Amino acid sequence: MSANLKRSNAPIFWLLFGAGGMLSALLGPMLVFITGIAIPLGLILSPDAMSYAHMQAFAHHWLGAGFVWVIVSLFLWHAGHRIFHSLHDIGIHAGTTAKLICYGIPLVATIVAARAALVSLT
Amino acid sequence: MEVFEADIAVVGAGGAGLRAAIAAAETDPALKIALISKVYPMRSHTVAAEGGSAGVVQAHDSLDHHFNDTVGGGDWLCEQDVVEYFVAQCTEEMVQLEHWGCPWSRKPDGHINVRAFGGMKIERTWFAADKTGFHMLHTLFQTSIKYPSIQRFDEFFCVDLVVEDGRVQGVVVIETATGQFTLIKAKSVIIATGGAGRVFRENTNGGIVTGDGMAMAYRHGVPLRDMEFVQYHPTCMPGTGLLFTEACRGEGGLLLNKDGYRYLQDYGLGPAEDKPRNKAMELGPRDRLSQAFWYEQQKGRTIEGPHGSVVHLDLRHLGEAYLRERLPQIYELAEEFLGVDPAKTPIPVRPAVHYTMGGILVDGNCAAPLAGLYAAGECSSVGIHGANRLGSNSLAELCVFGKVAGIEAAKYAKSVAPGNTASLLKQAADAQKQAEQLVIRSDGTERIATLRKEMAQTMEDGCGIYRLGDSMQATCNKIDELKQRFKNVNVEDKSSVWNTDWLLAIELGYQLDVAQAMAYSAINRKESRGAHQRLDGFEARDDINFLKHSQAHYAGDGMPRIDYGEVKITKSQPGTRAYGAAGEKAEQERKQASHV
Amino acid sequence: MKPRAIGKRRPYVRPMAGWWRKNPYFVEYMIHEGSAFFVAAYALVLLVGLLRLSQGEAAWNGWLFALHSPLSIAGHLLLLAAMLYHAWTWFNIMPITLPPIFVAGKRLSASAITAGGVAATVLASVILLLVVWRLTS
Amino acid sequence: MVLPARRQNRKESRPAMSEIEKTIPIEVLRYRPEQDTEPVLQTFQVPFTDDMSVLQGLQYIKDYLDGSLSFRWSCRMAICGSCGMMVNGIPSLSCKTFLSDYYPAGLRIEALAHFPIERDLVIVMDDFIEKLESIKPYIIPKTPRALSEGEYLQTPAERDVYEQFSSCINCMLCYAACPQYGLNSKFVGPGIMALLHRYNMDSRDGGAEQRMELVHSEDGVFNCTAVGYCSEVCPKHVDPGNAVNINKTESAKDYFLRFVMPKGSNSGAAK
Repeated sequence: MSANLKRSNAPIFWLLFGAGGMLSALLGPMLVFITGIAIPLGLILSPDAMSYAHMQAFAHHWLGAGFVWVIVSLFLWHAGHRIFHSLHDIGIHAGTTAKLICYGIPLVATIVAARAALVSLT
Repeated sequence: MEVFEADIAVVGAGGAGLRAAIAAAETDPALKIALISKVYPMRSHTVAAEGGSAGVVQAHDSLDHHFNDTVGGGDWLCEQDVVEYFVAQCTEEMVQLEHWGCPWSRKPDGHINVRAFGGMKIERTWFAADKTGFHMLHTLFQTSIKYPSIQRFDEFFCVDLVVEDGRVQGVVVIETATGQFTLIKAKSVIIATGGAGRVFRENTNGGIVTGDGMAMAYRHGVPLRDMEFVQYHPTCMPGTGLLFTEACRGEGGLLLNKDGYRYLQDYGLGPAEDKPRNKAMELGPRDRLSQAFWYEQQKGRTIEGPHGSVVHLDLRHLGEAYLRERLPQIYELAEEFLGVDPAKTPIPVRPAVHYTMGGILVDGNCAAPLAGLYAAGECSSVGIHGANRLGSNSLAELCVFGKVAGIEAAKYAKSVAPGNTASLLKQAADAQKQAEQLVIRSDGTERIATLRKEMAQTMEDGCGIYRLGDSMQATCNKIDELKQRFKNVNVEDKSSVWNTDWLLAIELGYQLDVAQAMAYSAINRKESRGAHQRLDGFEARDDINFLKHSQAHYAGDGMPRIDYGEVKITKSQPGTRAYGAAGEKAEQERKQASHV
Repeated sequence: MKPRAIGKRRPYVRPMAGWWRKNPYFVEYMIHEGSAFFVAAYALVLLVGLLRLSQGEAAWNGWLFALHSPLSIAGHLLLLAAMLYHAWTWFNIMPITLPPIFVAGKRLSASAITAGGVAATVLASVILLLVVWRLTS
Repeated sequence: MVLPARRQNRKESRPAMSEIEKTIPIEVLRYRPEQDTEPVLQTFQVPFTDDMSVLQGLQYIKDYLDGSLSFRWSCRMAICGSCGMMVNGIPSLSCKTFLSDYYPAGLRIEALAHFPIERDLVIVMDDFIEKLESIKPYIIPKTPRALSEGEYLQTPAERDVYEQFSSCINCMLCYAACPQYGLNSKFVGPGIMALLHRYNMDSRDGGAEQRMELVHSEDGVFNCTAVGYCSEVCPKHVDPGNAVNINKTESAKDYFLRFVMPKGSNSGAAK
């Protein structure tokens, strides 16, 4: 065996994947329920819970803006990493294109979300 | 033919072979060691040993006790000087294994734990749950990887030794993956190929335990010593013969007949007490327990099953938690192979062939009469087991004498000059031709499986727990006949890559020679001792005529020549071999007598 | 170990194509890996919302209006199912990923770890709902 | 999974021993490199009794139907690790898989997945052995100790930490269950990681740092996608998937902490 002992950079992506996976397992179902089902249908929460005023107030605080930014980016890092491996699983191996798409989208989304969150903050 | 130049060739990479290779490598890292095995080392049958390995550790124990248990257990057919060396080395070897990483079971204070074993006066059996052999083998194998001078030949099948100028100078091997032959030149050769239990029908042994090394040495004129002593383990799975370790009884398991009665008390092993008492009842030696089973069967007090009569090994009172901790493998074997939950139901067991006490004749330095040849482990007869081996002495043996063999073979290798490659190659070519003949010929009519089955059956019939002159004679005749028929054996597979049919045929040849040595040694021993018990007028031990080692000499197509060697007695004169209360009384008397 | 001679050997390497269809365990694995698409889809929905929010009230209301469409609600029901499935499979594999956890000297069983994960999700969901309810009422 | 349930049924429904002799079709994937260009299936009708293992079925074929069938086996009791093969697509030890569980439909036996087939049911295991040799699978003493000093002290609790991983019998079922190994055989794989972890976790050992290089590497643990089937098929409850995944965490910790902590101070990371 010619072991390739070059250090893997995977821990960066693996940590992002793991954090996103854990976060989406803990909060994903309820978030989807709140934003996509409960509020539009007026279940439990008031229908204007996501009114512009509410949301602006929410995003105006660094905690609110940060929360959305973390959710959006980590969910995408999680998904990108998993999809990258699934491509390998079905026989599309670690090409540059696959890498660019799977990790490029989360990267771009992280930046875009950060910018949007910052805009909302001010 | 390819030639590989080694200083030492070790044939067999089980516990003894690995220990020998490591010892040789540590003796002198400049020595090139070829470690040859027909299977990957971790498949070797050491892996299946369950209960434990002996080594005196407790303050109230002593080397003398271990010595006396071993010599008495062997019915005084032991080389006492060798036993003395053995018991003195066991503990250090167990510590050595510990330092190499063996996961011995521990006491709460972190020291290693020991358990009781059959025939042992005081608890001195080191154990790693009930997978002791497995852990020892993997520890030795993985440790051997540390030594760059050990060059392994995994899945290389040894077909012959090459002998020239009166000394062994190498071995001829087949690479299983290609069918190609290699001559491994070596200045000394260590045989560590294990036992030959597969010559019997119902046995605890793996398929690879076919006596290869014994037969190879035997064919080159090295006597096989004490081959009539074949151990029946009393607690095995009906049908397959798979082993339920003696540790089951060491931990408190009971043997019951069909009436739920602890029948061992009827055979001089009592009295029956609730707690296990060393050297009594279920903790008696294996030969006595197997013999007691036989009598129970005669009396119709065993339980009839589809694979013959059984008795019950009862572990229920130990409880599931304790069993899972101490005997996890036994628990799973019972569940998976028999559908029995041992915490709820007794396990059906019967005796099966387990161990060959005899083997290649070697002295206390593991040296065979053929210069340059060494042997260690079950294939050898270094003289510590006598007529019956005590449980947990064999794992200790392979460490102690594996090491001795490695050191002695290294010494010898450094003392002699390399052999002449050209003439060795000529011998190797002959061996190749003979082996290939089995495949090349197309007129064979005898099926390997049929011959093997008939051999195993006749060995069981004639050389079982109890033996009769007539049936032993029938077995001798049958083996002679099978050896003739073997000349006409048919190897169906004519290919080169992984031709196991061919290797099975070669193994069968080995087995027939070993079986013949066993049967002829047995019929010639006209007494009863240890594992050799006769019912035809030779029921008693006869120290005047048979306190001797039998030695079987190979005679080609003819019947082996049997002669006898002296037994080395140093400090333990042959006495009455008694267990239970009778044993304790006898010991008292011996003590008093020696004080006078 | 001695390098093997080639001789007549011709080791056959089996193709991997379609490996995951050959065993129900692998089919399930591929399906739960596929939950990543749903996680990504939801993240993109939120990302668009965040962008819209930063673009002012009209943009935000447009996004909010879209969320009310039956198609969106149906889509979110699907997302919810996928998220729940993701959460379940995430915790189901968690016993393999965590170092052994000992409670009162006994090793926590795999099912206890999974149950713990599920309980954590339930708890986190309740808290999240309460927080949102507090913030918006 | 299908198998454990089946095993359980077996325990209850199987009669203690054999009854009448029945016959079961066994389909075997044959590959004889000197005559076959690729593997082919061959069916044998094998008489069996209810207590017969799949291995005993194969032995029957070899003994009485076709002597040219090749397969590895030895101990018959699930400890030597020789007889791993695919039984109806599931990596199994043939010695503890029973024919009666497949009656009357029959069963298909193939060489262990993800390894090259040498011949019939025999796979080439050089890669596994080379990996085993590469991980320093022996104690590198933390504190050297002379034999005369006796054994290292190790409490039952300290032993428990690594004991499970030391139970690996090298049967390689976990490799046949690992698609990531099948897709990329450079991946160190589950069983070998279990052994590596076994030594790293041993209180007597101080060699963790030397072994972690492979763990951190591109052939190391991050090839694993936590499929988990390796641990599912392990016949000895070793949980190799756990060994791999614990080391992902260890490796990730080291990846970031090495910048914070100078080399050497982190050697006990795996402990």
